[in-house]
Amino acid sequence: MKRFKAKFGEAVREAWLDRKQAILVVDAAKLRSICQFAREQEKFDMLTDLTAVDWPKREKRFEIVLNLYSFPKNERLRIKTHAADGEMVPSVITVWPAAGWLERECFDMFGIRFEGHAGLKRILLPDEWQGHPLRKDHDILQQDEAWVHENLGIESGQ
Amino acid sequence: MTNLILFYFFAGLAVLGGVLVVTMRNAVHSAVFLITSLLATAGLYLTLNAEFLFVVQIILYVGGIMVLFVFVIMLVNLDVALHQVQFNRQTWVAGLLSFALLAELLAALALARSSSTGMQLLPAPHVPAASVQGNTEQIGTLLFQNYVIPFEIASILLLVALVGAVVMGKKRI
Amino acid sequence: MLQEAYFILSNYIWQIVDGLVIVAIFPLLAGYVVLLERKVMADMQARLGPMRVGPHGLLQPLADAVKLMIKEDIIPESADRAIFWLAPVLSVFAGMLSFAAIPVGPGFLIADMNIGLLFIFAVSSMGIFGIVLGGWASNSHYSLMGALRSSAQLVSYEVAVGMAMVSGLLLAGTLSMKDIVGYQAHSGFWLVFVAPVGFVIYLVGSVAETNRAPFDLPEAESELVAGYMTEYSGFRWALYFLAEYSNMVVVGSVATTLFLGGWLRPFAGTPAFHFLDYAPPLVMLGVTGYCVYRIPKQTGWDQKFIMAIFTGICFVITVPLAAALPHPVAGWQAGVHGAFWFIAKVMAYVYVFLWARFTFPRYRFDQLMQLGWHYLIPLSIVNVMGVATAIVLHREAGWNPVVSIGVTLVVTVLAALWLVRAGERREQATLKSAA
Amino acid sequence: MDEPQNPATALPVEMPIPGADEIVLNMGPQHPSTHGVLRVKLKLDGERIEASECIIGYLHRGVEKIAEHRSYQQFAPYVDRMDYVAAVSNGLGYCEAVEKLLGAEAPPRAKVVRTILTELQRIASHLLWLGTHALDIGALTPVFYCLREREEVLKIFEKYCGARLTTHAFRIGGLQYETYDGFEHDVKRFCDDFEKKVEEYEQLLTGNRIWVGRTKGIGILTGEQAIALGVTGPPLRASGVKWDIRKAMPYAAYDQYQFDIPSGQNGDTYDRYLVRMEEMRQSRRICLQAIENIPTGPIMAKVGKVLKPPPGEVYHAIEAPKGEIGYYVVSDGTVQPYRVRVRPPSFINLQAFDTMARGHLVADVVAIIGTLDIVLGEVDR
Repeated sequence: MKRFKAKFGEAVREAWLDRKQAILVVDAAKLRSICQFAREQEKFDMLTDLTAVDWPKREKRFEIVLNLYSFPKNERLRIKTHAADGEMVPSVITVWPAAGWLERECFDMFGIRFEGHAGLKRILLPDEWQGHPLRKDHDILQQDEAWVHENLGIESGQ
Repeated sequence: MTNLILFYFFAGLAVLGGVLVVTMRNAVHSAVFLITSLLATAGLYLTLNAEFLFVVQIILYVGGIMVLFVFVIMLVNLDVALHQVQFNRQTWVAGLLSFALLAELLAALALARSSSTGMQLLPAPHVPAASVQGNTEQIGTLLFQNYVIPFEIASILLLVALVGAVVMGKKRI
Repeated sequence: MLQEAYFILSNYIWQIVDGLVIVAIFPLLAGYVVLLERKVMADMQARLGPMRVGPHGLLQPLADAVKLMIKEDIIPESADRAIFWLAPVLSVFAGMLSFAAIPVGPGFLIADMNIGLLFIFAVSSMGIFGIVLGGWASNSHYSLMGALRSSAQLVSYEVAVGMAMVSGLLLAGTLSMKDIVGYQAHSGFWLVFVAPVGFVIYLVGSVAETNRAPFDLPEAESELVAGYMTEYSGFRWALYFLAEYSNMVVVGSVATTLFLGGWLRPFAGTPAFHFLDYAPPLVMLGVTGYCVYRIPKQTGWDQKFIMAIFTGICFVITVPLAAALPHPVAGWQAGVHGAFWFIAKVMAYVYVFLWARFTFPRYRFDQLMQLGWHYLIPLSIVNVMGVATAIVLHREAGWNPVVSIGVTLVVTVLAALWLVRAGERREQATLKSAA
Repeated sequence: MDEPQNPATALPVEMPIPGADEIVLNMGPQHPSTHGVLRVKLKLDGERIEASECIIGYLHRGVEKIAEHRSYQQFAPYVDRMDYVAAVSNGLGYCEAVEKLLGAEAPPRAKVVRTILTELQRIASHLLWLGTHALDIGALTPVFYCLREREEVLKIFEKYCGARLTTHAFRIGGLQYETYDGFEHDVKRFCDDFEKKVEEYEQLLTGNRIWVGRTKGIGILTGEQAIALGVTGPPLRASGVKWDIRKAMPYAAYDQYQFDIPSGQNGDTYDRYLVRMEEMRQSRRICLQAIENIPTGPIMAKVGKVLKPPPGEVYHAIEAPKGEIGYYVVSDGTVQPYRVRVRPPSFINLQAFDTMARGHLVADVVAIIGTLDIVLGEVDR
């Protein structure tokens, strides 16, 4: 963790341990180079998971969370970065191909756009669907009624 | 009597099938009528008591060659063929050629009719039809004893053609 | 004209009746082969199989038939209607027509053609069109791929199957089904003992010819949904099914006639085994007895009644078999006994099909083609040459038949082993290049 | 580590209008061997696959959204419905994640019972995989043998908690139910019989020439590719990476037992098959060790009726039958989780499909889908 701080200085905003888990918060602009460093120098060779959390009250509402795992060190690392609504986040697909579907899911559920991801389209929901269901301001009963009506021929899916 | 009815039935079927082969737009339909025509021809062999020829006609032409035909036709994009002009416009040449063919056939028939005079273009078979038994063996004897060299030459020719087709058709190895 | 018609009728009346009987009875028989298959499958998979319709599912085929007949008849919108309609009919036609030349017993055959075997071969080769045209007419990718696979597969395996038949034919020296059996009766040996390699090739090739597992690629349900039958339903689908099962019985019959001695009893020429003549009635009596034993165990009077009817049918079959006993080698008695042995052999052959189906995984298409072209066809050619050599050695050079057959058999088996070795080497090479 | 040959394998494939000898084949969503409602779009040259794209989401139910509107305990049954053939493993992962968040730990007895049930679940899941995989490749019989043994496992579950499939066997903090009388006996009898049963499956398939021909060299995934694509579970181990969370980061009671991690070399379908077969044997071994000595004591830690974890977040992963199932739980100090993220092994393993399928034949697609052992309930959540 200290090595990250030393290498990237200001770009690593915070670093702490929560319940024995290493967490880094980094600057979105430097995300790709930090990930590159993590994979090549620090041997975090597997991207276990990539997801996001929505905090609507914060200035930058989306928190993108990358869970990494290192086979040689048998260690996990969490890298976080923040993005406002509509802001582009650099894609890590060139670092870990595994990010392909995970970033698509993030886009599908939160509407976060990843820069450098060539096929960023919806993955779980239909392509024409409106709305991003995992945002906090998206109600649990809310759905794209126009789509349901048009494609399924029913008034509501509920 | 029965033979006559059967002959006209099969002959008519063969001609009808042949006409439909060239007039159908859809290539698969054409193939189906070609099969019909070939089967009718096989039926004609049967009326002549040539059982072996009948069976070989079915196995080779219907069961073998036509399957490959249909196989290839299915792979071709039929929609293109459906929108193309089916007949070309050289009516005059076609008419002339068919007239020549007709004249030739008529002449041959006329000559054959007068065969009793001794001038035989098409000598009638002298084997009484009913006595032909086991003509499979006869064909075998003919092919493998009397005509063994032409037969083998034809086989080798086919083999060469086969190898050539494979070599030419092979896209990659 | 009228006289002529009368002449035809009086001459061919038995053939027509025979034909009608076969057309009427055969679908039922095929239904019971399906039941047999399901029961055998259940037995191999530790379960019971159909048990609901009738005692032990004995009426299941009838229920299935009724269900299929009254199902909605669907023709896909973009299908080629005429050919979609024609294809299954063609399949069934080819399957049924083959029965004309199959000698079930000494007197039980519709047409004794002197080209019988070739006739069956020719007619069944026409059955391909039912599959190919049906697959094309459905206008669906799965159907088309099934049809393509099917035509390629059948054309490839027809060569091997034909060659395997030739090895038997060379020995018998005739194409007439009746005379082939006659030859085996005369020589005292079933041809399977003289040309075993040919029989094995025929067995494998016939499984492929009938599209049965492990060669059921044209209808491989886990890959192509149902292959050429994907778009078919109801009665048309039933026709395809009928064709498949009739083809199974046809290849079984051909194998029985050509290699397994047709209607002959095992050890037909050996007086010491004459007691085997008592087997058919005894077996049927045993089946009847078992049915009687099962009657009281059925639940409900209707089930008991159906079981009783089946008992009756078994008994009715037993009676002529028993009545034929005094002279089981002549006249109608021979026909009855012959039919029993013939059907028993065909069923044994079909059982091998089922056995293979429930044991083996499915081949992949390229592997199937490889098996056909790299192993079966070369081997079948070697086998034909071997058998021909054996015949020449015995008949022209006067060798002992056992020695001449043994020598050529050894050569053929060596060739087979060499083929397998070469194949393995090729496989290793491809695996290496892949890795 | 090398850059994987095709870093963009997981991207959707551009499918232009097919040329003369190319067709685009749609497999699914209604297809006998896509194991649910997976749709695979294949671009074919003859029967050879040039490109493929998986289209998923037909079973999407918004599990993660539901989690934000349920309390911690209320959400636990929902995780069973993701990988519905391995519900016990899903439940274990979730319960342990929340326990970690609370700072609580299940008592030793609960841990051992959890281990036994999870290993039985692994056997059941692998059995279902084996049956359907064999069925895909055309072997009709193994599936019935497999379901016969799976039935025994489900019977044990039913006796333990009343449910067979979606068990909800564990609670946050331990177990709801004490084991029933004869639990040890049932498990032991199952394990004793199971040895012979695995032999039986192997007899049917392992040496079978057709089976070997259909699976060897098919869908090769090298170790580097597997890691880069995030593939976990048996597919990763079959590619030669000897990694198992049960050994690497032990949870429940796994640190007390002896077992081996099977691994393959070629990373092909056949190796994945062998790895799973060996895993079933190892699971049986763990069960037999665990059943010998179940500690006595309480089965529930003191966690209270209302769970209010302190604010914070936790990522906890366990080795489910299909791979690493991870739960990333964020708490804001209320009774409802702020965010629950599930890392679904099937979803991420399925991503490797395109890499594995290219250049193979249509018939191999079903073998590859089968060997990935995906459950669409988990892929789509």
